[in-house]
Amino acid sequence: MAVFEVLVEVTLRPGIADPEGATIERSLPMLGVSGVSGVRVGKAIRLTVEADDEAGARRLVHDLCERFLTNPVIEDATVTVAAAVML
Amino acid sequence: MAVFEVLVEVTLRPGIADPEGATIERSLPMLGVSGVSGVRVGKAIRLTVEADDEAGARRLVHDLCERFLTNPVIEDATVTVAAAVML
Amino acid sequence: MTDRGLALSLGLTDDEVDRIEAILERDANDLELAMFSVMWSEHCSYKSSSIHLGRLPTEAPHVLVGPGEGAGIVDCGDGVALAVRIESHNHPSAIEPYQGAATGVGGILRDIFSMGARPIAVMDPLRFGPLEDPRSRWIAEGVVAGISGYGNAVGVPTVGGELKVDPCYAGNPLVNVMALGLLPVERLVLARASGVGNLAVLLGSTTGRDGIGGVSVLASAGFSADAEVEAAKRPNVQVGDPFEEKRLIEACLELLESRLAVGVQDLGGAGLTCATSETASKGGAGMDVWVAAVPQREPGMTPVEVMTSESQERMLAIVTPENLAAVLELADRWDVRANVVGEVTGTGRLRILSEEAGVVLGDVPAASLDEDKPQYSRPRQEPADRAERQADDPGRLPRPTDCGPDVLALLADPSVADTTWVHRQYDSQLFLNTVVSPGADAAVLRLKAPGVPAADGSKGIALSTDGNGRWCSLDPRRGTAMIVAEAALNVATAGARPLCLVNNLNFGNPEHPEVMWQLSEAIDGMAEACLALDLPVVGGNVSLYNESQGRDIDPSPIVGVVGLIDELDVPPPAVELVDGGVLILLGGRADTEASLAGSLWADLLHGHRGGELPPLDLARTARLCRLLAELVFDGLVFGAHDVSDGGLAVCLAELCIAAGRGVEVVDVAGASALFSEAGGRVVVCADGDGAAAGITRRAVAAGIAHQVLGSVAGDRLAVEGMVSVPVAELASVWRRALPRLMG
Amino acid sequence: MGATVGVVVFPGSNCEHDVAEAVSRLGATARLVFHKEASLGAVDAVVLPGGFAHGDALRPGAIARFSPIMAAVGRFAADGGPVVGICNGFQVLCEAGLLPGALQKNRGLAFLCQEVELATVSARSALTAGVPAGTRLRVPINHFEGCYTASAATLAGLEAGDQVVVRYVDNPNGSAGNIAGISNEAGNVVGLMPHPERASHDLLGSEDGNVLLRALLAGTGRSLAR
Ligand SMILES: Nc1ncnc2c1ncn2[C@@H]1O[C@H](COP(=O)(O)OP(=O)(O)O)[C@@H](O)[C@H]1O
Ligand SMILES: [Mg+2]
Repeated sequence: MAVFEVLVEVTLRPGIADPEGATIERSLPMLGVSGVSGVRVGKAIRLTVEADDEAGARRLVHDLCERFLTNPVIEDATVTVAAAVML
Repeated sequence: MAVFEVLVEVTLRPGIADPEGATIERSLPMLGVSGVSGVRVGKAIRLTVEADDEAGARRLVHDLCERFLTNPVIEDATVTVAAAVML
Repeated sequence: MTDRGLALSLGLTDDEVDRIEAILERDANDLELAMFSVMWSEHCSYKSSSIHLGRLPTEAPHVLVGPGEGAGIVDCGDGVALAVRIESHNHPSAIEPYQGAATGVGGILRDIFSMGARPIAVMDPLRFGPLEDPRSRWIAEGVVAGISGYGNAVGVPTVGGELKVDPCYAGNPLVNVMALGLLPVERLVLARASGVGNLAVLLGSTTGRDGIGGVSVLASAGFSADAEVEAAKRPNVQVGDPFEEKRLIEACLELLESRLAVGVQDLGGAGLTCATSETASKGGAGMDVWVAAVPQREPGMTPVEVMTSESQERMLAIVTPENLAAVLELADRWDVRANVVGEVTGTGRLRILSEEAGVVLGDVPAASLDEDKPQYSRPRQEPADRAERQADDPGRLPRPTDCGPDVLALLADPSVADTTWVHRQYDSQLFLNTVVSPGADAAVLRLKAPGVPAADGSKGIALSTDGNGRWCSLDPRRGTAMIVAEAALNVATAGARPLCLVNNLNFGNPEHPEVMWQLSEAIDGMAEACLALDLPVVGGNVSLYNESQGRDIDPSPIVGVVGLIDELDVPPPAVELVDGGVLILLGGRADTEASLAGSLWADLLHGHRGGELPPLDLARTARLCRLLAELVFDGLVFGAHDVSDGGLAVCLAELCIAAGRGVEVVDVAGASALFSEAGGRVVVCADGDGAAAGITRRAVAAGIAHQVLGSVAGDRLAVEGMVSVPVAELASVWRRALPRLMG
Repeated sequence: MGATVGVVVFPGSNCEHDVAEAVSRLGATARLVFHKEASLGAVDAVVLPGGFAHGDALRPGAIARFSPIMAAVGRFAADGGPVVGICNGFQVLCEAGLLPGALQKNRGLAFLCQEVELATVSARSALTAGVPAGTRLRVPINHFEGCYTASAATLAGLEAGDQVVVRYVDNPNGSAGNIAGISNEAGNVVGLMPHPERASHDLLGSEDGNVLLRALLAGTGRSLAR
């Protein structure tokens, strides 16, 4: 048994409008910031997962992403296993 | 001059309550999911930054986080430079 | 040995520590010091203001519960009562606008439903610095978003408020929140811990390190220029959870409805310390609290942290052992955490134990925290420059011949401009009660609520919040009387009779004698106005230390007035004009010169703030309120708007804009009459000369000065010899101002 | 005897009493059904009311779709029973897959509480049966996440299948195709962002919402006969 620190990055699918990102980008000039583009705002969800091994942790989190953490109509997810602590 | 793909993860500072994360965690049993804890919800902001070098890109983004992307009173930001394309 | 260094850092004075040692008849340990420091903080103890608050009239036959409890409660008849309360969350909102405002809403709602009342409405008087300044804009955006985000999600409509802007609020915005609740009279419960052996059940969120010492550090001190000092306050920021609060509302109301709780008390400022000591001392009992039994969000929390944490969305219920199982089951149904954290004792002492039957960590007389609070008669002094300022009358200011441009400038001021940008972000309609939405003089609601069958919606209530720092900075006494009069008139224009008033006294640093003088004067002005207008004060809040970089805010009392409409079967007159309508000014005349002192015109267009406020005849205003309510009841009024910021000019312009119709007004004696903000005046619209004659006849009979101003005609605001501006132009300036500022 | 409308109460729902009041004024009986129930009981129609079910955590409706009662709602819908999701209820139905598409944040990134003008489109849905297409209605909206989004194929399918129920006359939130409400293919499951119950009494400024609620109640007769 081990404990895994997992980061799920939920992003809007390509082609889905991102008003938040657009708003940030639009306000950058006012802040005197230039050279920044392609702003997209997503979610960073951190979880601690108990599983036998990393593969097991990934399976669990992928299932969670499909059923719950993302809405497939508009979102994708990227899963990163940050750290692992053996028990 | 180069172009950098940057990921800013905005998280609530340690000790600041995360009601959304807590609600998600409390709902997991209803989904038949166990072994998941410590759910924290933050933002994942992706940007494309033009700068002379990675250090410059970081400076720019850190400044942006301080002044605009976060409220340092409750939020921390972690900046990761994902990829770089030389021009 | 009592650690006086610690005491000092907790905001306790040496005298206060002596007092504590006298009460304990021994040295105080650190936990006890921490508990006294939060309970004796300005925010919780009112130690600077309480000796003055006693001068406010609080009695009336229909007042069931006056100031001092969670909320004031007034009888509306038919076995239905209204719970009313106002609170401020100024300092937290300056640091984290969204969460500061959100937790402000959450906190006051707990005061309402802890009394067994279903929260039915919120109003939010707001004060910000100039919105051209990015920081003030950031604060305004965050505050409005926070009220929207919390209020909408918790399921309580925000039906009105105020938005005013002045440089004095740039470093210290004001976020006041007024809340109303409805309850069957027989459900009325006061937070009492009686019955030795009864259990203290903590409901809701876990307890974390957030908000430690919030009341003492944050709410009871000003903002300094020192970044270090400011940074030290940061851990205080709390995050609101409207979803937890929504479940708490449902669970607590079910608890009280089913008589499963002896009493319920909210955890607000000073957290568990306040809730346990107040319930115990009010019940004439004692209480043991078991620290380890309190569900904690973070590992390794100390007893001090547990006892003073201000984690949000927590309630304390006093429950008999027989009912415990039922209470836990009810809480579980709503997924509300519930833990027994202590029990009521007969000792009269509040004892903090490590765990049930554990080591005693602190032991103080419960009443001492609550009832033995220090009271200060702080030095008061009239500002040195007062006479000079009063002598400097704006009458000398240059008067324009064409007043049109000035009217447009006033309409573009955020304190006058259309506030749709704000209240469109609020759910103002939940419960199907909102008959008059934000945008009118007063919000009007049908009197009914889920779980209160006796209230069938045939009656109504009218609400208005008002404040005016510009008036009060010239003369806190008369200025405060004027805002009470304005709120009462706003409610009367909806056809309501006065029921009660709540007030929030937002002032600067009480250690400045001028500020204490302002506070005392304002209280006297409020008392005079409330007596004259039959408005019992059923609740209030005092927010001091509103200062930044050593500058106190203008004295900014804010009042909320509630009126009762006995039969609400047709919508009351709005800010409206009807074709062929005749305009009548009630409460004064405009054909003679008037004082411009305290007017927005003098301030905005000439940066002038001097002179003596126009006199206010309170007795006449009381008669006017009664007359208005009668005229509305008799269906004679087809539109109404009170004269306030911007004077008659803005009042007429807002009527034109709302109606999309023009007016032709005559006999206005120059700019002073057009822009004067003399109080106690209303413009009403009658449908034709006959009706107008009827109204003026009754005004004469009631001994109320009045003047027929002109008629509804054309598509311009036309004031003979002074103003001629197309209504369309007025409207676009008025509507665009705030959206443009907020970007 | 009038129809019985089951109004589902999730933790965080807040329009359940309003819906109950509105349908009761039209002669129906409202029964509140708690989300932890496994069955709807004997009801002729189901309404998922507005509010913030489960605090809208993660996404509006993301958790609510897993509430025990939703299995029963799914069966009721599959049997052709009329199911209407209002505002948050619409979001729940989309998350539950009972309706296509998703609701994103309003384009203006602000919560909007205001009256809007609607035009009915389909005349066969549970909420618009018998209401002539193009009927104009003044009904309030009250949401932050009401921008209807779906793939081009889904949108085309909705239009082709007469599944668009109401459109905004003046689009307040950026919804694709000005869509304010849609139905499933059969038309018995409807979701819309505007709140008909808030336009159900003359003192509230509009009674146009009753047009939709009446159609719903009238339809229950048919679905009972089914
Ligand atoms: N912060 C706010 N929240 C909600 N409604 C507001 C707010 N500020 C102003 N309003 C609404 O805008 C209208 C005009 O406000 P105000 O000019 O202060 O009214 P009055 O001067 O008659 O008291 C009122 O109906 C008020 O409820
Ligand atoms: Mg007014």
